[in-house]
Amino acid sequence: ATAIAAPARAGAGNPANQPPNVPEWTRTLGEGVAVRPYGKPSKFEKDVVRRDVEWLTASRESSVSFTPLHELEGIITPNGLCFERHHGGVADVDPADHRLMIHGLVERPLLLSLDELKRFPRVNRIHFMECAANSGMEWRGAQLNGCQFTHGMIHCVQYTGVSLRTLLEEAGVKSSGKWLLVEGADSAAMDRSLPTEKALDDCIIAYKMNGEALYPEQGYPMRLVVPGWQGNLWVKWLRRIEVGDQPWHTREETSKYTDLLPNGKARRFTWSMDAKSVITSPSPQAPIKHGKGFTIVSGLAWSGNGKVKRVDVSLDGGRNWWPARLDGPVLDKALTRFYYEFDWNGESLLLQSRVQDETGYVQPSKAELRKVRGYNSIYHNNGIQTWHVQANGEVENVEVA
Amino acid sequence: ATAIAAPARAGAGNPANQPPNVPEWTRTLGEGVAVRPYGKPSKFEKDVVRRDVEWLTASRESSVSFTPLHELEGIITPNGLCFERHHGGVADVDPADHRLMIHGLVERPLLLSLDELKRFPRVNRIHFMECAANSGMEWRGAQLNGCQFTHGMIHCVQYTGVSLRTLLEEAGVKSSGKWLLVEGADSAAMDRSLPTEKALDDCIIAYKMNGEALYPEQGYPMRLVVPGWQGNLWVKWLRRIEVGDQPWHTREETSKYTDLLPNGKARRFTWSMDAKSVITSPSPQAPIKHGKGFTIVSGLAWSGNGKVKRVDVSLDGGRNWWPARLDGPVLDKALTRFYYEFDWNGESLLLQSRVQDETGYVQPSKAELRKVRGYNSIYHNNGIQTWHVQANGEVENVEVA
Amino acid sequence: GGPGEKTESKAEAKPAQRFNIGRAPSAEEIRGWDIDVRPDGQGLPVGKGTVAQGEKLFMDNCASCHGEFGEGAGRWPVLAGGKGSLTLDNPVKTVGSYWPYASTLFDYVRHAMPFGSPQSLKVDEYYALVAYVLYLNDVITDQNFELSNSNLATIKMPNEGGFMMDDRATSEKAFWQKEPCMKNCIAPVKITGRATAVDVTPEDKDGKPRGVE
Amino acid sequence: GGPGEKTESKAEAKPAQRFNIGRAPSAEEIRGWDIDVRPDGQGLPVGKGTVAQGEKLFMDNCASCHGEFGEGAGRWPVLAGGKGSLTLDNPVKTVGSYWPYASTLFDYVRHAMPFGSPQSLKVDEYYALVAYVLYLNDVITDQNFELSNSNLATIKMPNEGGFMMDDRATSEKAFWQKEPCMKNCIAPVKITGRATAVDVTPEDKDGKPRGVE
Ligand code: HEC
Ligand code: HEC
Ligand SMILES: [Ca+2]
Ligand SMILES: [Ca+2]
Ligand SMILES: [Ca+2]
Ligand SMILES: [Ca+2]
Ligand SMILES: [Ca+2]
Ligand SMILES: [Ca+2]
Ligand SMILES: [Co+2]
Ligand SMILES: [Co+2]
Repeated sequence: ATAIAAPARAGAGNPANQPPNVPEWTRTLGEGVAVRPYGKPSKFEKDVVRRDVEWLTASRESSVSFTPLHELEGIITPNGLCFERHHGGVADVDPADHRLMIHGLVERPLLLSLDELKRFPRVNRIHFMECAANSGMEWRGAQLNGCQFTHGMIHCVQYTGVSLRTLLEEAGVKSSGKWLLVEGADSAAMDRSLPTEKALDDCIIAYKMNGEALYPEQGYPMRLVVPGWQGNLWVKWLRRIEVGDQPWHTREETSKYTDLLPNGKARRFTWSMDAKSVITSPSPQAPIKHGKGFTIVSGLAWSGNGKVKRVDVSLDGGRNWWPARLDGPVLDKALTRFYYEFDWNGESLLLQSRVQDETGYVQPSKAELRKVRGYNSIYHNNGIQTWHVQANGEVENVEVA
Repeated sequence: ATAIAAPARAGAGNPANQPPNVPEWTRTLGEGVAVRPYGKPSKFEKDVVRRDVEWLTASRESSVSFTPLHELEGIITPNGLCFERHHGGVADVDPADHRLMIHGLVERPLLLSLDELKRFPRVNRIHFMECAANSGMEWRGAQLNGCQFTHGMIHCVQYTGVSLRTLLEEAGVKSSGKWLLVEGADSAAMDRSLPTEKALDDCIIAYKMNGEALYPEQGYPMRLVVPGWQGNLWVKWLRRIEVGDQPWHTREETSKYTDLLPNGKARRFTWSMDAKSVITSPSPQAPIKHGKGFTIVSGLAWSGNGKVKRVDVSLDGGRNWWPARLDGPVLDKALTRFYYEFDWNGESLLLQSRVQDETGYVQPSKAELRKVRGYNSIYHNNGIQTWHVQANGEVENVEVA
Repeated sequence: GGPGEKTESKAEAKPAQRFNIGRAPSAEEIRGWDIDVRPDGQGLPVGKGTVAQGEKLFMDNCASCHGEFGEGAGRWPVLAGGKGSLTLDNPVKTVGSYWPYASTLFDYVRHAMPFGSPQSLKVDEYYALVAYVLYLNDVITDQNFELSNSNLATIKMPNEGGFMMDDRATSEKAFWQKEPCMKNCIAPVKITGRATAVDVTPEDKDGKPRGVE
Repeated sequence: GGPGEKTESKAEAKPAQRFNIGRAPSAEEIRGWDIDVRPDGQGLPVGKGTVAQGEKLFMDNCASCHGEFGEGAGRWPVLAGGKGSLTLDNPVKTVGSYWPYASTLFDYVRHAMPFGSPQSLKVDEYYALVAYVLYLNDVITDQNFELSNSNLATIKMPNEGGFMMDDRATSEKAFWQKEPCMKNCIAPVKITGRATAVDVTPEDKDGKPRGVE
């Protein structure tokens, strides 16, 4: 056997459980089947959790928790780790009493129970869902040290539900019906206006995510799925759809989710999520612990306008770029995993990723973005993220110029 | 508003939470963000769990629990509901002490920690994993009344890991190395022989499923993924790979996982899983509760030999067939969701589904299968399943001729 | 159709109802849930309330979070002020400085406030509260003003003209490119800011950002 | 290579080691874990044990589950008997009636038995136990026979010739078809068996199969 140099490993562990010894979990029986009828992660993964930033909000009921992107791989987010954004806490809805009402400019108003919704033809789609405020704390400069906090308001699951088009055809939208009001049953009774055109295109009323019932914090028993558009529109605990001839200009599309420009004017109805990408590892919460040598850059790219076409990675803060490898399915309006593999010489790096989507849109640098949008947009910050990899492998969120 | 006939619903629920009233979950705040750092299903879904069949085995540590297919949709199985099959219980492995050893007919034996495994280039793939004994209790006739029990030894997740080829190239398999022994670190120390040809083709050493770390019962911290081949080969808690020039003929490929034919001879190394399908709803655990009218037949199809090409559904026990609609991504060696929608006139049905895969293989009837394999194969029962839908909507597992 | 008879495909489907699933809600059921309000006044329930009435209600139900003058207590939202701040470094976006329509205020407050007990007040009380918040924002200046379903839609908000439709497709056209630049795209860069200097990331006991193994 | 220098693609890669990750296990580390045994005897550890020695060990460590004669207690596995049953309605597949190689018995018992404390016995004890199980199966007939690393691979099992390689691709060729039959494929069918008649499905209190809502 050829001896291979062993890189220093943090902590020697328990030699009694390492070769040549037979570890304790081999010498004894483990837990039997169905002891956990519904499984959960290993106790050694207890740090892989959603986290909030306490100073962001006055109360946890109107707040956000972030997906630990730095710990995840592939493109599917497990249901237990999908970020949360509530305006009145997690509605604990009894599906037996929940109803979906469709009324307004329709021929046949409808009242549906969950069981009845499930009787309509089903569709299954894998889509990302991003809060328009994702990365919103980073407009003025590097603030939060970890991609969980800078980019963790995104998840991607397979939804099963009914095409909203099917329900609108069942109800019979009148020709004057150009807008929908979609409203939740939570304590904020979140309401938003949605153009009929999008509603008839690809929206879904979902009741399953990753195969099983929606988790309560994701809108159990039913939520709206608006592929490629800002998460705020994906109304959870959906209880009502009213068809009208004009938008409502609700609080969530006026006071919030409008993008203030330097000239004091604000863009409204900025629904679609621009193409964006982020390196999830290495990143501040996922430093390089192996020293120099072969190194994997793993990241996520997505676009609200279609499929990811390519991703490039820079090691020098955006001066030179190298094509990344896309791996796993590249799906429409879904997270796409990319990798860039290289030999790290142990010197400091300024890591960046840049996506181009199938429409040709190229993710802009933060400087390019700020030139158009200023510093007070709050929403839609899709600028290129820079991670500073230090010689010791630690990583920090930085701004470069 | 046009009045639409309302089908009788089981239980009126609590009118105080139904329109025109404002339900209690709208009138009060729910739980805040990160109160559950790792989420879980609604309390109203507590029956959606893995179940075992006590009389099947002497102990829960060498036993099986079944995925509740009748409650699931789409093609992704949530990690908490992936069926379990253990031979010595769930090894509770500390990843800091776990090691993967590669030795035998290789140029450079390797000992890898989990952190080191994660340094190799990563691949992401969505694959089904089926136990060769799935439906094994049904060879002699309809036995178990529910697709959870007849077909629930299957799941489908996205895996992230290292191509086994990458590791074998790193170790340098000698030209005489034609077989691998793959072995687990659990109390059964499960070992199996795997031909190098398959190992170099599409196998993965996975450490993530659906984005997060493998659950303990699925082999945390690492397992083998052998796309399209019987689940028994997908060694969990993988600790060792030895390269040799001959197969080992271990207990799991001689005493078990060999298929006894009527002439007393047994097929060995029946690795690949034949194309198969099952209707998950309606099914005995998921009766039709809405009475006659528009009805959805939902099911799963898969093939260990490639992609699903088509699925047909019969309402009369296999005499006449109607094409089903495939929905969601149709991926190689992955579960594929199909639907058949029809107007049920309330008469009894003999429901069947039949898949054809891209190799042209057509799922056989149970009679056709038994003609070749007899009744004592135990494994690889991919015969067409019949559900008898009764006029009252109840469904039972039956045999027809 | 019976078993064996396939449902018509979407293309052949008649425009009329196809599934016969669910039922029509009654007028009363719709009325109970249909609480939204539009800028043109559509949806406003019959009712009224004065600024003065609103002031008392606000002190009792809202001021604990939003402050007596809508200035916001602690981190709870600010409701008034910020006029002329939209082009400044730190814009203060309030009902008066930012919101384009008075209807939004009625719609939102009745949907979601008081936080934790929404829809708990009477319609007249919501009119009074909205009148008071508009008063705090100098949109209404008369303490005796009575806001009602007949005049709410006529109230003109200061920043109504401050909004434009999403124009990214044209104003940001430069972001669409044929081939992204790969070599020597910009001059060499230096670090100009660090999250660690701002130091607001939640930390574990070890002083590292939360979630670092 | 340094930053900016891409790793060679797979096609260009040299056959030699490419990643330099991990280390080589020591000979001792391999020895500790490398416990598998092949039909040709490869992997057999040095050791020996007689049927008589095995009998005592079996009574102490195995009989509680497998029965004193390998007949199996309760639902625990049967280890002996079943000879000639492979073509019967209910084949009994045991070490003697079914297993093709003696090596498998050594490999498995040392890997996994006694259930719950595998690898807890000495190598000589595993030889003795294997000898006894073979004796129970009439593969060994002499009580004084001593099984060892030098003779285990020479033991011929009764059913060694009972296995054939997977031949589904040829023997089940009929299952590959161009177009599956769609109309009048078979004569009308009737129900010939019901799971409810067998009545072995786990049930909830309501008497319905578990999991019915
Ligand atoms: C217990 C604290 C609390 C009380 C009491 C309360 N609010 Fe609020 N209010 C909030 C919170 C939190 C939000 C933000 C909710 C969100 O993010 O969706 C809010 C938001 C608002 C907004 C929107 C602010 C914006 O800029 O979008 C208005 C207007 C408002 N409240 C008015 C009222 C009125 C009127 C009352 C009394 C009837 C009231 N609030 C009582 C906590 C409170
Ligand atoms: C506490 C119960 C228990 C004890 C004690 C026990 N076994 Fe087992 N044995 C089992 C179980 C359970 C299995 C099946 C495990 C599985 O399914 O993988 C098994 C399987 C076997 C098999 C394989 C049977 C087959 O048909 O594949 C052999 C051989 C065996 N045991 C031998 C032994 C020997 C020798 C001992 C004592 C050294 C022993 N067992 C002690 C429970 C036990
Ligand atoms: Ca309305
Ligand atoms: Ca600090
Ligand atoms: Ca920490
Ligand atoms: Ca060996
Ligand atoms: Ca019974
Ligand atoms: Ca039940
Ligand atoms: Co929001
Ligand atoms: Co097994």
